[in-house]
Amino acid sequence: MQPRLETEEVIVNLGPQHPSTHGVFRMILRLEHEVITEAIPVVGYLHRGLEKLAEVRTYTQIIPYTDRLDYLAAMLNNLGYVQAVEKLAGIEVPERAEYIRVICAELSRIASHLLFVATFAMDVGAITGFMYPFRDRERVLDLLEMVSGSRLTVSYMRVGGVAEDLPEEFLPALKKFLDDLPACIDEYNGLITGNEIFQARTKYVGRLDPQVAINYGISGPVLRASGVYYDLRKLRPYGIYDRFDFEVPLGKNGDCFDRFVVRIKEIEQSARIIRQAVEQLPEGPVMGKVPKVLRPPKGAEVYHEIEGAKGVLGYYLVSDGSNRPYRMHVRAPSFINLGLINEMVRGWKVADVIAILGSIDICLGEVDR
Amino acid sequence: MFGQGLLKGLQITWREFFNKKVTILYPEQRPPLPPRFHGSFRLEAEKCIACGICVTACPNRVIRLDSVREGKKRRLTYYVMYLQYCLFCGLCVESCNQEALHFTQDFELAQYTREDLALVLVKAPVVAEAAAAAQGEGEGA
Amino acid sequence: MADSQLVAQIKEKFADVEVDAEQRLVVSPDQLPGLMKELRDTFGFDFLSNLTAVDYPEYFEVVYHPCRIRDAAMVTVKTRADKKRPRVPSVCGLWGAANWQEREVYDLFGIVFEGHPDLRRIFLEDDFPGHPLRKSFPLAEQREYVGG
Amino acid sequence: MLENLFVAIGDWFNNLGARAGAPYWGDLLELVWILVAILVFLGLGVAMLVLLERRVAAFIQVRYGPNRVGPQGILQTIADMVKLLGKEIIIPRAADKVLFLLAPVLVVVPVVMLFAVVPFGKDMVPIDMNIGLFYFISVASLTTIIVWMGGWASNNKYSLVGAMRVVSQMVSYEIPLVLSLLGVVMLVGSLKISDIVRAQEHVWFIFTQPVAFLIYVVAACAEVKRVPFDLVEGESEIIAGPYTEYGGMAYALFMLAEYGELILISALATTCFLGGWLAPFGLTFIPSWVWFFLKLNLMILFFMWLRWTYPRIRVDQLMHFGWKVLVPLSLANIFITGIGMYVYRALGW
Repeated sequence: MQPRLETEEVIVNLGPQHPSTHGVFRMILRLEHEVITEAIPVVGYLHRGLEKLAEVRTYTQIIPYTDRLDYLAAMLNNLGYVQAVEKLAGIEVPERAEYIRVICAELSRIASHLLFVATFAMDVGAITGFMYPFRDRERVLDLLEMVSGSRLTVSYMRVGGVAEDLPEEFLPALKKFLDDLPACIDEYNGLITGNEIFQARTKYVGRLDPQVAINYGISGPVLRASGVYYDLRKLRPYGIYDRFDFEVPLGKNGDCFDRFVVRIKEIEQSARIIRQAVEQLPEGPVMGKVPKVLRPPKGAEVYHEIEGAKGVLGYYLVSDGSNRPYRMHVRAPSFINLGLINEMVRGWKVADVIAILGSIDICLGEVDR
Repeated sequence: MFGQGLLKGLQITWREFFNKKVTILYPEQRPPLPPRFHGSFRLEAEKCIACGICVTACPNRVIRLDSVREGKKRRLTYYVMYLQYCLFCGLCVESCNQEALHFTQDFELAQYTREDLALVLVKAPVVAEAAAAAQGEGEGA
Repeated sequence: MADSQLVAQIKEKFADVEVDAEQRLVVSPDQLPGLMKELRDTFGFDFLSNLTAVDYPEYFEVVYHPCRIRDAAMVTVKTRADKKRPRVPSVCGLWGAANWQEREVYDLFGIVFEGHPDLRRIFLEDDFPGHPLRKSFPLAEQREYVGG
Repeated sequence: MLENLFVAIGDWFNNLGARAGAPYWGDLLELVWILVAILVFLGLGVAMLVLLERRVAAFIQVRYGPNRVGPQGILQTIADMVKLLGKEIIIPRAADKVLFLLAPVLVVVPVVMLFAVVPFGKDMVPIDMNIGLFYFISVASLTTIIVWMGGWASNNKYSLVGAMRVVSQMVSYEIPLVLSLLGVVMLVGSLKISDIVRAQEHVWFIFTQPVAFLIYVVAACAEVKRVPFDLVEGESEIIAGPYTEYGGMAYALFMLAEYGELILISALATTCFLGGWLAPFGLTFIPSWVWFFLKLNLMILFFMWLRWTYPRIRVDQLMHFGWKVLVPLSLANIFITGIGMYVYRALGW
């Protein structure tokens, strides 16, 4: 019997300071010459104790903190939090504010997905594939800056409406961006999706079985790429999402390639929603009747979920009658999507670990809170 | 056939090679900023009634102000913002009823020392402060 | 949240489950595994969306939000653990999603989940004194509170 | 006059020695002149290439690239050199000190040695050995061991993985490279570099051996560790592979070697497939070495264009593609060339 070559396992530290871990995230990889036998994720480097801090801040003062959760799609975090507080305190939001919120939220989703397209292309090695989506994301950030004053940490939404109305130059700039978007998407498909080397690196890599995904609470594009139809904007519509018609793209075999393609299709769908929202945008106030000092009823409790950029983003708020929440918990999609990384990565090579981790598209601000 | 995607990629990069560049040569060319840009801060001292609403509105306790009572009105003598804690969220500007606090378009806020980060917007000269207690004439810049 | 007809079905199957004003199921820790298994297998709640805890003055309350992928129906299940020895049976066996979320609740609240495959702290370092999200944990103010 | 400018200077040095009654010294002077010319060409070439690469990359990525240091950024590489000179070479604690420091020094040696057979212009081949191509291939594979030595000595897991990848990649892509050149050599019948160039008088080998040219380009890309085969230095996977622990001039030397190799394989491509210094369509009023320089840069720009378009291939796919696709393809090419030549001869051309 040919003596088996005695190979000794190598333990490699991937991160926390590593070019492709999308933030301060570390994985201890147990390698047998390039093949992973075990991956132990280590999180907590960016833990800022948001949930403890929220207990000593008023409801309005928490809004800027929610930007820092998934800092790539701040508008969506704001939307989730603000709608949760409105449910808690029973506050009406005027029509125009609802439409402005949908426009800004979907813009934020497009920005987050564009960044995913860029960083995933770079994880797989296409440096130029990183630049083009980033160039187009700049235009979205300019739009958000026009509306809220800052590019990423927008803090634009308020309980009961939005901080300020849309400036006049916003809508023409938005229309121009929406008209140029299809050409940009064709460019990504041409340069990245259609590229045989990219397909060789991502097709059938890191396949995620739908049942396992549901059991592990995976949500968002990662779940839809495995073919599971679960999008809160359709199944449990919040705000005015039931007034727009758009499709929910699904993948077939839940590999890195499908996760990439699903997100590109979602960009198109978000643009479609924005177009419809701009058409139906009514006139009117952007701020509802909100008491000067917001005091939800004692013992009131709410758990409100929206479809964030990375998945189901939930806010659990408990009120003790004061102007500060008794307890605030954030159901962060990146944190839960990361729970399955060990099983997804086992048996693949180092290069695939980077691709699989990139395809889940985590944001460490949300993971560590 | 196999190379079709590869050739398409080359074709795109060839076209982009000749496209207009999007980057701005920063120090010479300035980025175009929207009117609502959250940059640094400026305070119209005469409008400010030193009520301290902005101090409580701020999530990170960035603002600190002192004032001296003159008759029934209060006069602002000292107003500083510790920008290292500032979130640039605009809650303070929004909460000011007198609309004295505004954002500016200046985004170059980096400093060499931590002390310089503190943005002192109003600082009444100490001498005037002592005299002011007596009869309250004009305050400092 | 969940339609009352669904909650009613669960009620008659599980006698001593309290149903409070907003159709929330409150159950004792030892009843929890049975109810959860029932929810997942017969009622089809295959997606545990959220699992968190709240530190009330008299007890710790662990809150679960299982959902149904089919129609995104959601139910709130609560269980109470006493303050001195907070112990709640783990639901890791039913949903993989609970694994990390229970570790987070253990890390920040100190509630022990019996039967959890690998109950370690997830955010803080292992020798961190105390559990920060408890109301008893002091919120250290390193900068003195200034102004108004 | 411009045509054999360099050859004339060489001869002048030679007669200088001969007139002074010491022909031996004349030859030595000529050789020293050739060595100086090569080193200047290498030094300037690499400096310009680094800047060219960053500018080409920038222009493809819709941005400007370095344009501050000197007019249009010309002096950027010099600025980099000065910076790198200033940086300290940190030796990791448990590294094998001798090997660690030896690797960067040794890595430049094969690169400079290879320039001995590059045909810069008409009878401007520094040393025109009759086994020129064979010499080129054998010395080119020396860099593998040296880079591996560097990776092994820096005692860092990422470097080790990178070093292992270097060995596996370079060795397995050496074979298709050699086999594709074999096709050319069969047509020429000799390994002498000047013969190869002269044989392309009427038609360049890129037209008679298109498949060999394709295989050569792909294999050369892997030899020089450039995308889509830059696994050795896969930034997003293993940081900088064997170069991770190197800083300062040590890193600069590795970069010098990498860009030197890029010049060399482009030079080999022009010699074997694009007719070396032969002027296309008989435009001989432009000196031959200018033609060589133009074709060389054409190939270099092509490699850069590839680098800034494609993602990176995975290790096992690299092996699969190398052994199961390129090697059989190049063997088939040799087989067909053989039949072609036989038919040629049979028809009496």
